Amino acid sequence: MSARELSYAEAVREALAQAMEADERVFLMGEDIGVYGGAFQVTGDLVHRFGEDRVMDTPIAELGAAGVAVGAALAGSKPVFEFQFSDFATLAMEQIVNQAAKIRFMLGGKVSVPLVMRFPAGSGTGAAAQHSQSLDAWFAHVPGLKVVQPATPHDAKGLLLSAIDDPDPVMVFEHKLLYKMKGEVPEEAYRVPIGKALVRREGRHVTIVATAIMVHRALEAAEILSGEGIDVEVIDLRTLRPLDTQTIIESVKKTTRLACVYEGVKTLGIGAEISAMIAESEAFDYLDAPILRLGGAEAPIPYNPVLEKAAVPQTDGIIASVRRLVTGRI
Amino acid sequence: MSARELSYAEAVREALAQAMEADERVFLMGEDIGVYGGAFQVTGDLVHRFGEDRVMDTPIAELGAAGVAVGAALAGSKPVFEFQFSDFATLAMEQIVNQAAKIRFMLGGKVSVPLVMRFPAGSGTGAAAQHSQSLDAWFAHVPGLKVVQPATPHDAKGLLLSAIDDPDPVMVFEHKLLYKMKGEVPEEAYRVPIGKALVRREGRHVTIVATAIMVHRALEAAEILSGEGIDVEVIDLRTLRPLDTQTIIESVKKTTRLACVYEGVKTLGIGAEISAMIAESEAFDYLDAPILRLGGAEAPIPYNPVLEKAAVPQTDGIIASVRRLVTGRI
Amino acid sequence: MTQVTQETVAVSNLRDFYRHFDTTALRDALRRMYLIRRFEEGAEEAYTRGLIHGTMHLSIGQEASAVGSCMDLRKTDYITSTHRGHGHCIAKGADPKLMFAEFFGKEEGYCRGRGGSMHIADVESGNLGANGIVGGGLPIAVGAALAIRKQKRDDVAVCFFGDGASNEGAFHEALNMAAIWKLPVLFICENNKYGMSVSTERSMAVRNVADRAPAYNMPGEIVDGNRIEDVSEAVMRATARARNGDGPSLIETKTYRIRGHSKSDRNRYRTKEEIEEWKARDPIGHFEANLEAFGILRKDEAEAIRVAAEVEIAAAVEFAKGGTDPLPADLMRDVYTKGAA
Amino acid sequence: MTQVTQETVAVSNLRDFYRHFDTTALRDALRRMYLIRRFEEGAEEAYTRGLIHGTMHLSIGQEASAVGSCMDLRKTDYITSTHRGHGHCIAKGADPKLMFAEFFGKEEGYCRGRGGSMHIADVESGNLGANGIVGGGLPIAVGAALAIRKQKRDDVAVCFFGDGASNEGAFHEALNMAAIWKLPVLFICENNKYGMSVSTERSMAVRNVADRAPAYNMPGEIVDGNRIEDVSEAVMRATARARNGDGPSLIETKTYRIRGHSKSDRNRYRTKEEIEEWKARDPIGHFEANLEAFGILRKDEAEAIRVAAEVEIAAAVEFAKGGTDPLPADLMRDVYTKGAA
Ligand SMILES: Cc1ncc(C[n+]2csc(CCOP(=O)(O)OP(=O)(O)O)c2C)c(N)n1
Ligand SMILES: Cc1ncc(C[n+]2csc(CCOP(=O)(O)OP(=O)(O)O)c2C)c(N)n1
Ligand SMILES: [Mg+2]
Ligand SMILES: [Mg+2]
Repeated sequence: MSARELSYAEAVREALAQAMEADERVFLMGEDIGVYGGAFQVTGDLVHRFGEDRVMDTPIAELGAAGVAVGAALAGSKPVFEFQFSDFATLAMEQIVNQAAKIRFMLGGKVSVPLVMRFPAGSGTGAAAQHSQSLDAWFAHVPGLKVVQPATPHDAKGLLLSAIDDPDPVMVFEHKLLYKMKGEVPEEAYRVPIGKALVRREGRHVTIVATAIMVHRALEAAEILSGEGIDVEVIDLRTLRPLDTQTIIESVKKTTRLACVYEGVKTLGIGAEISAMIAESEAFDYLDAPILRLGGAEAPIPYNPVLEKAAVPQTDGIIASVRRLVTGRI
Repeated sequence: MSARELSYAEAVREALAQAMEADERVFLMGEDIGVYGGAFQVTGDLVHRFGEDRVMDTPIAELGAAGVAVGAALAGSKPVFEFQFSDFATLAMEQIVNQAAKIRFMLGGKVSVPLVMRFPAGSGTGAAAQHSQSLDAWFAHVPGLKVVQPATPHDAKGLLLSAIDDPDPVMVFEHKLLYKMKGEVPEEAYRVPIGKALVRREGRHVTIVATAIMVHRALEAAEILSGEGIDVEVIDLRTLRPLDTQTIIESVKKTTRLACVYEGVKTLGIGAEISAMIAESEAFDYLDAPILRLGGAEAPIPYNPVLEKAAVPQTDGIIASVRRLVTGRI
Repeated sequence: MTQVTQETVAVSNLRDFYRHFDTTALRDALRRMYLIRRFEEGAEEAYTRGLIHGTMHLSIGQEASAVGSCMDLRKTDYITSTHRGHGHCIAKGADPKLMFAEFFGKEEGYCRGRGGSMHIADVESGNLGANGIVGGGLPIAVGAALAIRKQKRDDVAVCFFGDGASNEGAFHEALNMAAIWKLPVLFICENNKYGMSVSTERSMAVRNVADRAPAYNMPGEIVDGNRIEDVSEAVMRATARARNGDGPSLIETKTYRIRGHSKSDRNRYRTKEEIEEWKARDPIGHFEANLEAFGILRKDEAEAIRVAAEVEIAAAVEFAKGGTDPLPADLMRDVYTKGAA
Repeated sequence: MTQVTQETVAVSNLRDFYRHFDTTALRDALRRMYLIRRFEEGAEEAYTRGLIHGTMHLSIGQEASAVGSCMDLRKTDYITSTHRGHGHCIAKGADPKLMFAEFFGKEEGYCRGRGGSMHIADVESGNLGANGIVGGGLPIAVGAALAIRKQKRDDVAVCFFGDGASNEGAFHEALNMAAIWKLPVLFICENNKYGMSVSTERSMAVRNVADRAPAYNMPGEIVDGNRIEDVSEAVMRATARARNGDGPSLIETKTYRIRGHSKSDRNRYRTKEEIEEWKARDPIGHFEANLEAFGILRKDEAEAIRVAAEVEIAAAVEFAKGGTDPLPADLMRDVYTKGAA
């Protein structure tokens, strides 16, 4: 009996549906998530299954709607909020960072804010600079938030269900180019734990830590490099906050080389943290080469498709850079 | 003849006044910067000297007011915008990041956005979690912005004048605890270049790269450590974007050890970038110890003064950590 | 001293307010007003003597607005408050001891010393918290009201905010959502004429914040915020509407903060005359005089209430001073619910 | 085919609009409307054939609003536009060749291929740009108006935005600032009944966006956005006010986008009947019929204008196809003015 396959978007939808079925406190909010089915058709038909009270279209008012979600969470409901594009979260940082992330702490632990926010992120759709950002690093910089970034349909469902269980605000970054990707997804409401990275491919010569769509590019690169005798270990980070430092440290101690591959702008993107974490850890002594970062260009995402591709790591670039890392000096 | 001393706040005010005198396109916007003189008395009496048209009190509307500044800059004026506390920039990230930072690029270079924004930042005033953040790393992650963080009255004036000259948006982070600090400030309208770090103290054993108030704590620590025979080089980063990689690399090649000291949350704070930059640079081969980061705690800033101090690096902690870095294993 | 208008009316002509609430409730309202006043005076004193850290925003002069708004609320009704929130907190039922303990940064404080004046919350009595962000509580209150509706409760959420906050985008978005979804929320704008140093004349193009209510198809009522009966009656009408499923209301209480905006205020933007004029319209004096005039309270009883408030606040300060200091080792506590990070 | 109301009136009874503009100007307005229509049809075609990348938002059906708003503007007047901005761009004077070049991602494009449909700007003709952020242009237009005033010019800034955008906080903040500072700005809300899939009935508590104008003490005028003369006359009044120092205005043009929101729209939220009804109120047909009825244009002349527009657009597409592709090596160009980074 072959396992069931779903697309990433379908996996997210299934998680939402199962969470809503299991717990009547769970409800969805967002722009055009009702009859339109969401800009990326993630919520799809859920409004027909659960009604408009549980799949709520909001006006175009990101700050206010995010604040409504925070208030509802404080008062005992469990909102799952969809930003139509992660870029629009720039309008709601106040509520996310000053309120949701800090309320529990500021109130001495007297409340919690069980809020989930979903952010379709990343480039590759030709939507240019205001619809293509990868701002996950901002959120990973904020204590009080948890940040996950599933790379497969399986993890998209399992991490989202964990996020909805979680009593604290969890930010879920979904890469737009992954929505149509298919993969095995069990039917039951399983959980993938927040805070655990996954070794997606074992290897001996170099560790790549990648996030989101870069996991797939890293795996492709690893496959090709293996033909050259370079044995790449690929870690799917999955959670950006809290970081699973142990899994990465263990891997680097074994392989002695590290490359971080991520789509966000290179400077202060998540790879900066992984690199710095290793450079101050016990793994430092094991390093046989500088730590490589392949991140997004120091530029807004351009509209032109050739430039757009050039602005974020692609498989070829990963191969060339990792090859140099392993065979180069040192 | 002894050199003239000004406080940091006075130095900022002098820069604003000189810029407004020299260029009638320059004007100030912000909350309570007029007759109130600014929450930290930075603009002081400027409204009386330049009038309400050039020192404009805005309503409490950070997003809109920031957008007004962007529009004015696009249309040929030169706004200098004060956020009352840097925390309130969370309301204006849309205009700063999607508009100001990207407009020139998105429009193919047809315009520029000569906008300066000032952000009183940091903890230590007992104002708790929503008035004490250090979010400079967010801005340093954004291509299209420049980010400076002067640590002395001298640099506060010189960097601000450079920022106002600059055709692109420059974000100026000012630490609230520094406003009353006195220092030598020449009377003429001199510039401190954006993009240049400064070696504030030369040393042979270890490099500390510090920002804002941490520069002073690092210098204090260096002084005490020198009594123990540990010779510390202290670099005042001054500009967070673009990074002066050369100055830091040269220093680390000389000292072979690096500590980054900053007030922002440790994870993905500016020290993560400095560490990662060194770990991937030619200086990597020179390193004799892991790269140390001393950053803010992974928590919101607490109200209680003892906890508040514990949440960010203090001189004692810098001394202990750097001593361990220099004398420890390796 | 405070001048008040003496109102002498036949009991049969008494306003609703004085008939709706029994003597105990009315006395308790006066007691709370005194508690707020003394609380803030005590806080100011402690601050001046360097015992309190940070800054604070006093609502002296605005007590009728806070108490009048909360008098008829249930424990299960929510409020969201502001940086100027001590009054709302006491009005909704908080214990001044635990508030002072918070000011002193003690573990016994409402926020275990982590929040301070700008974040005091008393969740058990329905206060979801002060807020350091102007306008921050507006959408949060709407969200609480949404949760109320989802949970099929007939409670309400009351959102306090200032005239200055009404210029924030959050105001617009929050009121619009409350209106389209017909949520049980009351927007109570305490218009004290200034947002920090900027007067409403300079920050709004309309005279009243309530003039903005029609943009949300919402009733917008203006009341004298220094008269507890005016405030309370308007709030009761709005609460009834909300509990009845008829949606949100905006109430603007015209009032005044006698003190400066905060401890950094040099009072450069308003005249001494204006301040004196408002001092003469003291909300406590007004209420007390009415209670006496209507035979609800004798002068000596009022005096006893005042003294009791003073004693309670003095004791609260002592309690707070004796509280437990948080340990630096506990810094990371409560960043996350399970201690995970 | 499109039905239009024939208006037969004596020339002496002609509306202001037809007397204010000379024949050349009126013909040019019709020409621009055709250009917009054909531009968008051409873009749609290119998109469907996979020649264009990304997404696009078509304003077919809204041409009268764009052209009517810009007819009387100067080059030095600014506009800020939206994601649905092709019409505004052409109306303000852009060259379709350079717009198509932008769509094709070419160096010859208005943004050198970096911006695409959602960021087209034509700064030389005063168009400060489309915007991918709903409401993003609102405060920017206010800022441009502020700069105009600072520079003592008598120009105006015209801000286009949608009904959906009027629910953003940026709307509230921008209109309030424009009003308190009496800036020369026109807020033109193109109310096409939907913000993506959400109707104004579901997203606002008032019937009209213009009903929000009183909250800013600003005139709020509603016009038939499919009748160029109605739009233009209202805009001329507002422009005169603005140039005269009398402050901002809000104009709501009731109109309709015939196409879906964008290329991802499955049209699940509106009826075929509604769409047909609006198709029958075609703004181009209406204008053309009037020009003929009033003896300003003959049928064959109109036909010639239409054909010329088609020819121009076809040539523009060819021009764009032949444009220069940006080099990946130029990725970092124009992140900063001086190339510093
Ligand atoms: C978003 C934000 N902007 C600015 C401030 C600084 N600030 C604190 S209170 C205040 C004035 C608020 O005015 P109003 O809403 O009228 O309340 P009031 O202080 O008069 O009670 C300002 C500007 C803030 N805390 N948050
Ligand atoms: C801040 C923001 N939120 C959401 C979106 C996604 N979005 C693009 S257009 C649109 C609808 C806008 O509606 P309206 O303002 O009425 O303009 P229209 O599309 O009808 O011309 C939405 C939701 C966006 N681009 N920006
Ligand atoms: Mg006020
Ligand atoms: Mg619309």
